[in-house]
Amino acid sequence: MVADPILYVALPLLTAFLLPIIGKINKELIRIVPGLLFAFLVYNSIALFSKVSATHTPIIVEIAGWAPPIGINLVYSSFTGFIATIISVLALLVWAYSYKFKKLEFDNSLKYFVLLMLVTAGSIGVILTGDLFNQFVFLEIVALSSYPLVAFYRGRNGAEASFKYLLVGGFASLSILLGIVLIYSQLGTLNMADIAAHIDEMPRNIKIVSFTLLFLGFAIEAEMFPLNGWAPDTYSQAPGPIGAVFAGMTAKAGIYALIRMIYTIFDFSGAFEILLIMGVITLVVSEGIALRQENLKRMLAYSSLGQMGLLMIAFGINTKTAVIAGMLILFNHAVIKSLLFLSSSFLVYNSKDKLIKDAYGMGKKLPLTAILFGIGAFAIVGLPPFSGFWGKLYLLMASADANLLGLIALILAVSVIEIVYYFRVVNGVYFKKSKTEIEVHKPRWNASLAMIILAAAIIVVGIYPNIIYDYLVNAADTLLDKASYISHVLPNLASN
Amino acid sequence: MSNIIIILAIFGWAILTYIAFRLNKTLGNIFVGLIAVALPVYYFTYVPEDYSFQVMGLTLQFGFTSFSSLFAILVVILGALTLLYSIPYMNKKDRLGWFYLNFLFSIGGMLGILMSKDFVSLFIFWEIMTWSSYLIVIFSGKKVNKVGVKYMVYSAIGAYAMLMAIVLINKWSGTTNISHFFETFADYSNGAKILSSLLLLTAFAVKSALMPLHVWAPNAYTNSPMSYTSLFSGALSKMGIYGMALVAIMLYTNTGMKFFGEALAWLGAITAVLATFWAVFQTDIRKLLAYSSIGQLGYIAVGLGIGTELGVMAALFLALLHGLFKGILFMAAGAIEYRTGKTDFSELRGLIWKMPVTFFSALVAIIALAGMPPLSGLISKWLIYEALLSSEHYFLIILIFLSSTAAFLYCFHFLYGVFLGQREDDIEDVKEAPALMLVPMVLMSFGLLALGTFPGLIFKHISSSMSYLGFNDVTWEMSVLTNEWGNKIYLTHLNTMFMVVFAVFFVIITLVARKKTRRVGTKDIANAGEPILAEDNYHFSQDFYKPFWRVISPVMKYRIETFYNSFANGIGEFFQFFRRVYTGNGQTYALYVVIFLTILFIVGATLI
Amino acid sequence: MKRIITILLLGVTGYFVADAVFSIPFGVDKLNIAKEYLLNSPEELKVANTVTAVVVNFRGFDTLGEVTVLFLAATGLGSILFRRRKYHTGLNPQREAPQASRIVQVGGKLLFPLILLLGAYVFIHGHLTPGGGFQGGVIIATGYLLLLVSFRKFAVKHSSLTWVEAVAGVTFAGIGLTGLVFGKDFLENFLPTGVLNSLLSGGIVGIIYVAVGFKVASELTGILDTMLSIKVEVDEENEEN
Amino acid sequence: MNIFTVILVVIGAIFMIVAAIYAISRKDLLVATIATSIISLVLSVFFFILQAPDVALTEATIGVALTTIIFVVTIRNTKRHEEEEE
Amino acid sequence: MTEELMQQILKISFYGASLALILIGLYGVLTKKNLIKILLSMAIAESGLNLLFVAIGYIMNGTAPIFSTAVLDENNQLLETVTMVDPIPQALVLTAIVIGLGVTAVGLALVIRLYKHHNTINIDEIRNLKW
Repeated sequence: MVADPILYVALPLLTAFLLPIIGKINKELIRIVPGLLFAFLVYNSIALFSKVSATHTPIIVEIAGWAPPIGINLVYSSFTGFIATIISVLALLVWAYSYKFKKLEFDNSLKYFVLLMLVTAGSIGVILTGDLFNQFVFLEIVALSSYPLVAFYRGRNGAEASFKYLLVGGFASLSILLGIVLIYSQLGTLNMADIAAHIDEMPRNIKIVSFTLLFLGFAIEAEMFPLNGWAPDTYSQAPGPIGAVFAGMTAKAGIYALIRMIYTIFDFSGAFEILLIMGVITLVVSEGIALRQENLKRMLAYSSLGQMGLLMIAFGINTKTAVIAGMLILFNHAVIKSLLFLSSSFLVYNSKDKLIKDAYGMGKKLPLTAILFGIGAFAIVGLPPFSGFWGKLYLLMASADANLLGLIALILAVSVIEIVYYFRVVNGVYFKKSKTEIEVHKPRWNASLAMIILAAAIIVVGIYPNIIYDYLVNAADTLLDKASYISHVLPNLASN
Repeated sequence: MSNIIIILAIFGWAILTYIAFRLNKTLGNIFVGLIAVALPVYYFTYVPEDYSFQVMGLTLQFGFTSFSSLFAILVVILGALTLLYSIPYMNKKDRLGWFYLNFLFSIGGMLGILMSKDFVSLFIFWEIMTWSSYLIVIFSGKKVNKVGVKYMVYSAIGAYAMLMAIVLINKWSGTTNISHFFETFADYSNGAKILSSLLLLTAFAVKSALMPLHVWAPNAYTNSPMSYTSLFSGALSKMGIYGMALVAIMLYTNTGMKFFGEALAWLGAITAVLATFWAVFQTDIRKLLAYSSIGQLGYIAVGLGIGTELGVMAALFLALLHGLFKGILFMAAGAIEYRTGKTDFSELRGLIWKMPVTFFSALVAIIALAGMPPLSGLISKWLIYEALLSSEHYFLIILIFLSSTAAFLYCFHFLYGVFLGQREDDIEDVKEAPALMLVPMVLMSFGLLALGTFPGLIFKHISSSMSYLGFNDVTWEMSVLTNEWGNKIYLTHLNTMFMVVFAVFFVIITLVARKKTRRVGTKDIANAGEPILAEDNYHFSQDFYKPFWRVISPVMKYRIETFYNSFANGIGEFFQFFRRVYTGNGQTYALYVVIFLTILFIVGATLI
Repeated sequence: MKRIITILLLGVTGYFVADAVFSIPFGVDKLNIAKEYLLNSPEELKVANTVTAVVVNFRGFDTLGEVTVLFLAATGLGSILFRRRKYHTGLNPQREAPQASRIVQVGGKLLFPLILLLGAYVFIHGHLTPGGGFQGGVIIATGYLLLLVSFRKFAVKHSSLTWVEAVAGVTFAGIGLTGLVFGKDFLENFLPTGVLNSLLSGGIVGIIYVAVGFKVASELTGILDTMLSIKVEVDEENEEN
Repeated sequence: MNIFTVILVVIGAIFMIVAAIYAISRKDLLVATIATSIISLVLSVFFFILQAPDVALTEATIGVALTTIIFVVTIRNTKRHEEEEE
Repeated sequence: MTEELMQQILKISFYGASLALILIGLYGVLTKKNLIKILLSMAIAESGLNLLFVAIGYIMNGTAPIFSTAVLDENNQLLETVTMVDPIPQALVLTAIVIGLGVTAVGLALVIRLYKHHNTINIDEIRNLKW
């Protein structure tokens, strides 16, 4: 079978276009075909990623036969491939989970799966592409598929959340586009490697302004405080599995764009400090606010924002250890937060307001879901032997190496806050009596399977992290080596 | 390899036990019994071997040291006995698989801690121990947030202090290896020395419930099933002592760091005094024992803190002893709870004839705790006093003396309140606890007796761990105590003498007093014609030490817990207020974007 | 107060952006990559309209994304506005609204084929003259808009829209993937390029742009149809969440 | 590029800004929408002047026609007038 | 009027107009309470951005980047006198306009649903989700 990075984007789009017709053949196919597609993407990831890990050279895909910087190119390196793999596996699991998650009519399931495929394709596109404007287009695909997904259910305030997202997302796209315009006006190119190679030719004032604008735009997608007002709303109003999609995919796309810009495209050293400081603020504010949330999904959303802050801190420290920590946290966040979102939506399945107290007593009624939620909670606060621990340990080690003692103390203090609110929920789920009688909805076997796979990943990586360690190191090396990125994408640049 | 295998085997067995309990209760109990037997057998027969491997670029090293095997003996013995004890004790409860899963995980965690030769694996097992014990603390489902989360939060504060220390040590020493840390510690800058030892001390102080970080302990000890509390208080809290002793080495070897030792000793003494006072006024057996535990751990901290050879030896000895006698006492409390369903002093009395074996074990443990001959408590007290005297900590002696005296009060309260006095009707048909519960208690009380006469049995181990800690080998004799002025006390003689006196006294008392007693009902008290009201103090267990309470209550009303609570509330309230940043208005969010952009422009223009 | 703050903030940001923007020279030759495009478009691809060459070939990936955005907008619109369509059929109050005037109706009928023709011309000649798939598609959509506005009873057949949409989209992505089959890159030209400035020049560029035209036309018609057939009064169905 | 174009551009630019301010400040949403569509119209002319016929065509069809139409439809379905602000 | 002066005037007009549109649009987004007005303002800001992009690609006295017969000699070579403007911004703006349309359409659909749900389109009154 063929494996090509282009298929990450081309096939989901093709399938999305085809799906309405496929639905006319057999109605069940609209659910099955996306699954086949996601399974293929996972195969694609494994095939490509093992190749990249073995050779340590990125796969550069030219599109339309034009070598970069003329044409658009995709860069499948150890770094981007790692994230793409996470996303594709997550997409498969989310698909398995959402298969008949709710009883939806034909039209709605069709739309749901089309949107799911496109949000996946968009996120992977953002990560793989080597072209700044193309990244913008993919970000728009991600955004435009997120808006309807957030507003998917009518009984919730989805439209409100979606509109907020659209409003802030509009700022993001304006800002990114303006930044691209400024860069293009100076360098006449849109290829990231080309821009990176010539960034010092840009006048200082334009460089600063374009950097700031791009930073703002990507930071909105990466859910940096104070730009993340929309995020808790969207997480809490979207269908359950979509929370996992947002945490695991779209937020990853945003943070990827941000770090790619800071690490590769621009050469501002101060940018790392800004990222670090904003990460700290995001972390503290989000976790603090999560402390007294009454809405379960909102609490998870704020916690997710906190994790994004942690991610920003990791990438803001800018050392190899820190980048490894960042990759690990990225992995953890994708897996653990997805597990939490997926399991929590069964805990509060039939509750209207998704309050924490509606999940009380579910430990007895939904034992499997509750224990999976518990594993997620244990993992996210960083208790060994779950995978969350290694991310935290590495982040702390990186901060120690960078002499950021205060940061260590802060991260740990925030972890204590995390313990308080997560354990409160876990205790409630197991030991409190539910006051209101809410009908319990048992997860179907496919949903359980998806959650169990996530939990297994958490435990396996937690016990034996060496399983991904080499990939993380490769990814970190790839991200930090700006020169090799440029030389791989533009092999002729050095000779010219 | 064999080292880490034992831990993995325990974890694996834990999961098997869980599955077994899901299938069949009897099968599960058999599994528990098997591991309880296998654990000591395996531990005392296997050949220690070091093992290390790479995880995430960090080297994890395992292997017992002479020091850690001292604690491992305690963990293995106490773990096996509590497991045996648990089988009948927990039999009527639900979710047994879950209970034993966590029970075995915490035993495995403790052994893991003792096996770890580097800080990262120490931390991993520390956390495994913490969360498994947390899951048992909330096992009963009562007060899960108030007690459970509080325990977890304090543990987390401790654990995270350790984590911070670990990453800093990794930076300063280059590795996380524990002995390498000790070797390089001398090269640290002063700030680094102070910071790392402070953090590590905090970490271990939390687990060993040293004031002011003890707040979690009384409730956590009370809330978990008694069979686990024996292990919790007996062995798990000793992990804090283990770590503290490790850290203390650096403090001793560095003259500039003496201050920490002093502070530790003082904190220990204060803990001993206050916790003992608190224990005196408890009306619940479990609470009493919990506070008593904290007090005893305070003693140990004193010994470690003064840091002389004798002090450390005393501390280690007491640590082991405390594991035994507190294990017995919590088991006894559990047995009483198992048979009567009651733990409050006002509802219990006169169980001596109903539960004689329990009484015997508890008596032995109490005597050991109070530090009277013929039991080993005497030796530990002796050692501590001598250590304090020889290192000229006179004020600490006063504190320790005060606390020892007060300890007699609660010892008496416990014995009298539970076993002596007259039975109520509702506990008239109480039977002795099941044999499987008695066996561990009796075994341990024999152990205490043996150690009381022949402390040399364990001093062999202690002296080899002392040499690991950097002291010279301690000279010891099998059953002779010596002080630095050359006096010798032959314990066998002393104990025989004591036994004889006691036996004679007992016979005389029995003969003389037996005839004169007249049995009356418990409600039959002289009240001079006044009707007894509910608020009247008509039961001896009520306000047992009221006069004493009057004296010290002004001091006791300041509780550090209130301060912590208001601090936590303050944080909560602050963020509650801060939540209003998320106004819910999309336009405000858009405005934040522009504000952020403006700031970024200004910052970018000036800084970048 | 809020306005003043807003103006102040926008003033500061505007100052920085303006400072950057006005330092860009206007009207001077700043071409870099574009030179390659201007060179290769007529030489290699034989596409006269360089913008089309850029849109469809050099940066065809963007266009695929762009088409997807439109597809998403149509899908999203349907998802956001329409639920439980089967309960709504025949209940649309707009259908009972008065008809448009006779003049509009006749004019609409007359103009519609012309508009279709214009649209088709625009996208078929996309590689030769200004315009192309997008513009042509939008023109066709406006033709349908005319009909939708003039005739209240006029309804676009959704199934045929779906077919057009799907076939056009699949053509685009499929042509791209065919390149892979021929051992070339995604979206790389595999057809003979023909002669510059003739209708059949440009290889796959023309085909793709026609597909884009159909796609855009069907998506936009779908969007317009959805928007125009919203019921004004719908009581919020509180469906399960 | 001759002088007349320049004058046209200047006038167009001013007109556009005025139209934008008008569109923002009018309470009647329909009028505001029409004003926006006029901006698009001028923009389309600008694109033509800037030698971008493709963009001009797109802006003329999308900006002037389609965007306006969907705005009008939305206004029809909601409220025509912006509420008075307090 | 000299070429340079014309260039300057054009620069100020185009750049100024586009910046003004962007800022006016943003002002509208930030201060207007009506959801439709907000989307309208956003569309205006986008228009300004598009204008800016195309203006940057312009070259004085250039022609549209179309190799029509008018600009080619008999050998299909570009005439010496012709300079073409930058095609890239035009292509990108094409994309941006379509994306803008998509976003606006989705936004308006959301407005309609919000109106049905809340019976208002005042952004201050749509605050069910907060804190």
